[in-house]
Amino acid sequence: MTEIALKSVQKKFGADVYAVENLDLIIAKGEFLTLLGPSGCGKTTTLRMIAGLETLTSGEIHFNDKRIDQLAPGQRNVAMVFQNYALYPHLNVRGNLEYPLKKRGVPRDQRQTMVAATAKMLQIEELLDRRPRQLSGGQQQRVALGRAMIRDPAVFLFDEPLSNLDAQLRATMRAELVRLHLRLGKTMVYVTHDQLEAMTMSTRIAVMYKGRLQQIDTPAAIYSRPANRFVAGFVGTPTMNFVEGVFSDGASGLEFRSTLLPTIPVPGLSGAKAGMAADVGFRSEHVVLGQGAAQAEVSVIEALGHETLVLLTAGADEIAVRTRPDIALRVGEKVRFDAAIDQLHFFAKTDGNRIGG
Amino acid sequence: MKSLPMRLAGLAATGFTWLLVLAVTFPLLWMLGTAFKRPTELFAKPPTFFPHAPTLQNFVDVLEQTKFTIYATNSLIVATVTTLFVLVVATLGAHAMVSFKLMGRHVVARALLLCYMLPTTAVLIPIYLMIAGLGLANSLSGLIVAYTSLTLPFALWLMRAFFAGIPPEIEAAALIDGASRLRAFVDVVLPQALPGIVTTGVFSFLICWNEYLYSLVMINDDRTRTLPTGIMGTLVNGYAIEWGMVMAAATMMSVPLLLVFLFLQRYVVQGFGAGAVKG
Amino acid sequence: MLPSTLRDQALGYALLAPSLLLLGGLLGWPLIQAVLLSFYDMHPLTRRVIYVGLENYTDIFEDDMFWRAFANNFVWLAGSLFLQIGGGVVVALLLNRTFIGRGIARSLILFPYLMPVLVAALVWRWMLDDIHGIVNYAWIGMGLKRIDWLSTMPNAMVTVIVVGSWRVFPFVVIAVLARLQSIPQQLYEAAEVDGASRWSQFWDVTMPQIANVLSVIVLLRAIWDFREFDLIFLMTGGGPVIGTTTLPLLVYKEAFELFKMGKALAIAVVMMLCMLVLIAAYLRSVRNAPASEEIR
Amino acid sequence: MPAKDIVSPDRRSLLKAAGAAAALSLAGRIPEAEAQAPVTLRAMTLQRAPLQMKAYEAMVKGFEAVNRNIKVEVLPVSQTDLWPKLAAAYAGGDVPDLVMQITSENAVSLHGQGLLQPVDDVVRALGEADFEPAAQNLFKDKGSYFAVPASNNCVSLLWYRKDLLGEAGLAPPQTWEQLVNVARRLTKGDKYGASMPYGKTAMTNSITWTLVYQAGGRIIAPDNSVVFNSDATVAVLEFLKEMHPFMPPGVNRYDFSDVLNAYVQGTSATCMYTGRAIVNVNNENPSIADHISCVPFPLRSLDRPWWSGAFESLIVPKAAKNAAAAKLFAAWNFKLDTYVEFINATPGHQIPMLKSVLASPDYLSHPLLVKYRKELDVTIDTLSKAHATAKPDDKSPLIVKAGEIQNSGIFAETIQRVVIEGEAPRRAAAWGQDRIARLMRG
Repeated sequence: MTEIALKSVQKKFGADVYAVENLDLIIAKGEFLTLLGPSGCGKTTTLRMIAGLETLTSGEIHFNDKRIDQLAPGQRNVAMVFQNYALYPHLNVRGNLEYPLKKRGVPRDQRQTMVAATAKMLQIEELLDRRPRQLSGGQQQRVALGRAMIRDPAVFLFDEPLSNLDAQLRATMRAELVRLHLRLGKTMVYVTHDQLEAMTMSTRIAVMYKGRLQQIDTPAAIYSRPANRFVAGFVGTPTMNFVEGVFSDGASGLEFRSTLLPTIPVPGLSGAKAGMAADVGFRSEHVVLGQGAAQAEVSVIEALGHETLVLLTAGADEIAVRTRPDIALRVGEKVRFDAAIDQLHFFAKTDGNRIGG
Repeated sequence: MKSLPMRLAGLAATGFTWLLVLAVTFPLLWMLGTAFKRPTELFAKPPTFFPHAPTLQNFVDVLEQTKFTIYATNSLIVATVTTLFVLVVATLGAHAMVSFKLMGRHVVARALLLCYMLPTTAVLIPIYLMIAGLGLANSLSGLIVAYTSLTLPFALWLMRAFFAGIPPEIEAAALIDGASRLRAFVDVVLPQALPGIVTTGVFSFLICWNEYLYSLVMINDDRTRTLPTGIMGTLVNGYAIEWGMVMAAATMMSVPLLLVFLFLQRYVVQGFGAGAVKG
Repeated sequence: MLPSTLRDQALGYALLAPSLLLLGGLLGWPLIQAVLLSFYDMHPLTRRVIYVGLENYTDIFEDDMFWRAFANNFVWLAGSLFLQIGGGVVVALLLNRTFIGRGIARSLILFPYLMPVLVAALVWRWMLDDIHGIVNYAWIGMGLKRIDWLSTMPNAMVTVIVVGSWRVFPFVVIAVLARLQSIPQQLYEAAEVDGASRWSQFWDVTMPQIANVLSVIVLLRAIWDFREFDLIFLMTGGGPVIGTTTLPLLVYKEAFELFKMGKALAIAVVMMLCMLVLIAAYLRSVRNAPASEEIR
Repeated sequence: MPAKDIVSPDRRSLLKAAGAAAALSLAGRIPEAEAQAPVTLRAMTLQRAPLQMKAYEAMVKGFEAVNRNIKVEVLPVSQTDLWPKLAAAYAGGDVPDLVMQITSENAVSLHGQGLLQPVDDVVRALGEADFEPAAQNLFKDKGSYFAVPASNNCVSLLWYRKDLLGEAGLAPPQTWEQLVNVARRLTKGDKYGASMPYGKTAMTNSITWTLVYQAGGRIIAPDNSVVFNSDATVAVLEFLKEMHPFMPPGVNRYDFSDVLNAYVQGTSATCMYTGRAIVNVNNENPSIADHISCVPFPLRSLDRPWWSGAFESLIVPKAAKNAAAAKLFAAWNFKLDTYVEFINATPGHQIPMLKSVLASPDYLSHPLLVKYRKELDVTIDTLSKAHATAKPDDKSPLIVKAGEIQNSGIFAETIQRVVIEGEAPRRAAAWGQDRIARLMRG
């Protein structure tokens, strides 16, 4: 089992464009770590640096205690599954599976047993003689996985491997990848911009934005305690609601005042002080309709069956609300609402960082 | 079901298309027809389209009275050697330009474009001086050098477009699977580039096969002449143009090429679309 | 052992080196020489070389032959472009329809492009032969007056333009056809639902879709046609008088018929400058074309 | 090399060429080393019809059999390509060792640039006195020969159809005026009265001299000034323009082959050409073989006769790498059997420049020459009065840029300006004058 350590890794393109800036990251042995972020955030570059497909501008990468950032990709004992699968179009499935073994000098008969075993495991035995272009997306995906697994690498790297599949297949493959991780117990690094994938599969998630690591934690912690406004806004559907306001001193200590919400007392919120501008954030499931001081107009109602999403408008602010499906509302109706006071997150206006614990 | 006027219009368009296609190919057909005609029929009024009494005499005459076979052999040697040489060089070069992040590769790309578009006539004289300086004037090797200068920029250009169209992940996958860069190139990039290589080869062969100016200026010796200057020198700038023989020679010079093309058409058309236009 | 990055770079340069060396040696160096020698008076037989400064340049600019050739070059260019692009687009549109024998038609239409220039020139000279040519026979058969296709003006220019365009228009056909095939059918369906006529479907749907490809083709063809030598030389030799003498033919004439190598090279240098303008335009259009990120 | 090695038992080969070659080598002109080392001799030729090439093959075979260390490569070049080829060859330092059958204008120009070696030894070994006087006069500059006269041909002939002229009651023309009349009378529908070159071609360029001289003009005066713009030139242009409607429609592009073809195919009733008409008619259109004949090309005025000969010669460039071997082969060119075979590869076209050969039965016994003896005599007679364009009379100095002028295409362009573009002859002549003057300066 391999621990991956990135130490002050930087990647510059051109003179001063940082794709990855000063990244310190430890990926524990056997962990399924997801690099999550919008496109262009540096997550793929990071993955490619681990693979050896991109050079580092500065910094070091270690596998366990061995520095590997100067090694050629083939010498790092990693396997990678690409977004477009990158199967060798001129080789059939067997040839694709065999290729990494050949490059490692595995003898022929041994190769054949390994191919058979892998094909069996992934249920692609009947496809062995086909060319990649004769396969469906899901089948190609399995072959790509097989090619990665077959030589028992120390580390698996996934670069958005599910994004070319349709929704149903994606769900199946997610489960399958989780099972695979459990069975193999290998260190896996997974890149995606899809938070659902990140939340469902990962041991931990590292959220990246603009080349920087924003937060690294378990999926639950990322969701419930986002480290900054970016993470808070990026993770979760619908997006967390934000309302602008200012801290000020009130009768019972520090309070947060906004135009929309009633004054929120926040005594003892560490890092906050009077006069500081901030956003208060709260998730849609933590809004209660029909009570409270805040008022807004219903603008959209989306009935999803098991629940209903309601979009409220109040001036420039929009508030998303998740509610029971049996609620009776009409568009244009004014409603009262309230946000659960213990589920509020405050983010400084200046740097977007979380205020308080 | 389409309405009758619509179907009639479609039929008319089809007819027009075929008329146009036949008009465009007419010179080729006329060449073939002439090549098989006897001298008397050649000047017959009204002219005949299909030879009444087809004869191979023109072909025999060309082969016996001129050094056609020698010219053809020379053309074949020059075109083949140049094409193979240029393909090797350009394949390596284009791969380096596309999949290695080399410093100055953009400058190289610009310079390449410039070379690609230089007027041949401008460098003809200095290139000739240089080839003569190497002691290669009047030889097939000299022509190979000259034709390399004609085809290499073109080949690099086309090939670069082809290589750029190969998903880089395929090479990356091979690298991760344990191949060296060179190995990955041979194992997975080259097979993908094959249509491009074939297309480039066909076109570079065509350029060499057709070239007139360099061959005219550089080659004095009848035994080292290529087809265009050979035919021009013996059959056209001779003391009498015998059109039957000229067309027979023209047929022998072009028809094998057309057949090869038909065989490789799938690749070549792909090449037009992908590389040639994308620039 | 070298770090892998450096090794990679070294390998990259090694792969590129043969190309660079050959380009430099076979084109770069001759190019420099061409420019240098354009400041000399050079006689090819005696190999006498005298520095004359800008004299070759002032000479050509004062010479009406040069300006005639210059003008001819642009007439040839404009005519050829117009014919081959127009014809190419029309044929591409026709071949894009579904019809009987489409595959064969698509192959046949390519043949002129694959005909060696010499063969093309000879076949046409034969067809245009004054007495026995099929063209005049048909022409007179239609009750028209016999025409001297190649040795009076403007006939000669028109003829070489037609033959030149005939030879290369398949290039335009293929490129445009490839683009046409990638136009989503929905666009036409949408236009039809909106009640657009065939004609406005062409202008509002097809043209915008092929505009990018067309602009690149136009420039590419412009650059190639600008320097065309073989076809014109073989068809007319630049005549009648200097009616079809374009700059490349003038270069040949000055260098190899009049033995003014320096002057010939000066003309070649001027030609190259014209080409540079075209190339710059080409680069700009390629940069603007979204389909291609080749040159940046 | 002992002389007896060269002399074959064949009677004809006992003649002078072999002797001359022997004399050359015996005179120690070939250094020992060169004689030993194998040498490839590159000999360019401007006569390259298939039968001529065959004759060369035989000539080379005989030569190589005797000179075992010399290999000869014959490089055929067309008149049109000669100048570019020479330019390229010289520029590239790849000069042929010997140029055979080069026309006089080109030989004179190369000599004028100081590019030729003297060949007195070859001429003397062959016997100076045996050459036609005009040739001796032409190729001897400052007491030394710069070219070996090889053969002559006469473009200054008018071939006509006896049958057609007879039917129309016309006599063969002697003056331009009569020629215009004949041409006009014989032009009907698809048949034309005459065939002369109007193309941007070697033939148009080369006959212009003749017409200008016939009209009493010159192109270069004895003082080396350009005098192209003259009444004579204007007269020539007007004559050509007047003739133009009586020629086949494609005449604006005609070169040597086209001019003759029109006559051979029966399209034109007359044509300006050399004796090659004999062999071409007999090969390609025997149906008119009994109806052809020729006269000296009509004059502008009968009191000013002027006809041209091509005066083809052999030259050895200074830059030749194997000059000694080249001279040896030059002399071998005149070995009677192969010389006659070469000359008679195109019977009537090439006329020997050696008096002895001209009179020899080996030459005259060719069946076509027997059949067309009258036409051959016209040719020989015209040539005996003919001059080279580069030296219009015996007293004039050589026009040392004759080749450049002829190959520049200025003549053809001047003619085309008048005939095709309708420019006034005077203006066209002035244009030509200006162009030639520029050329002379360069």
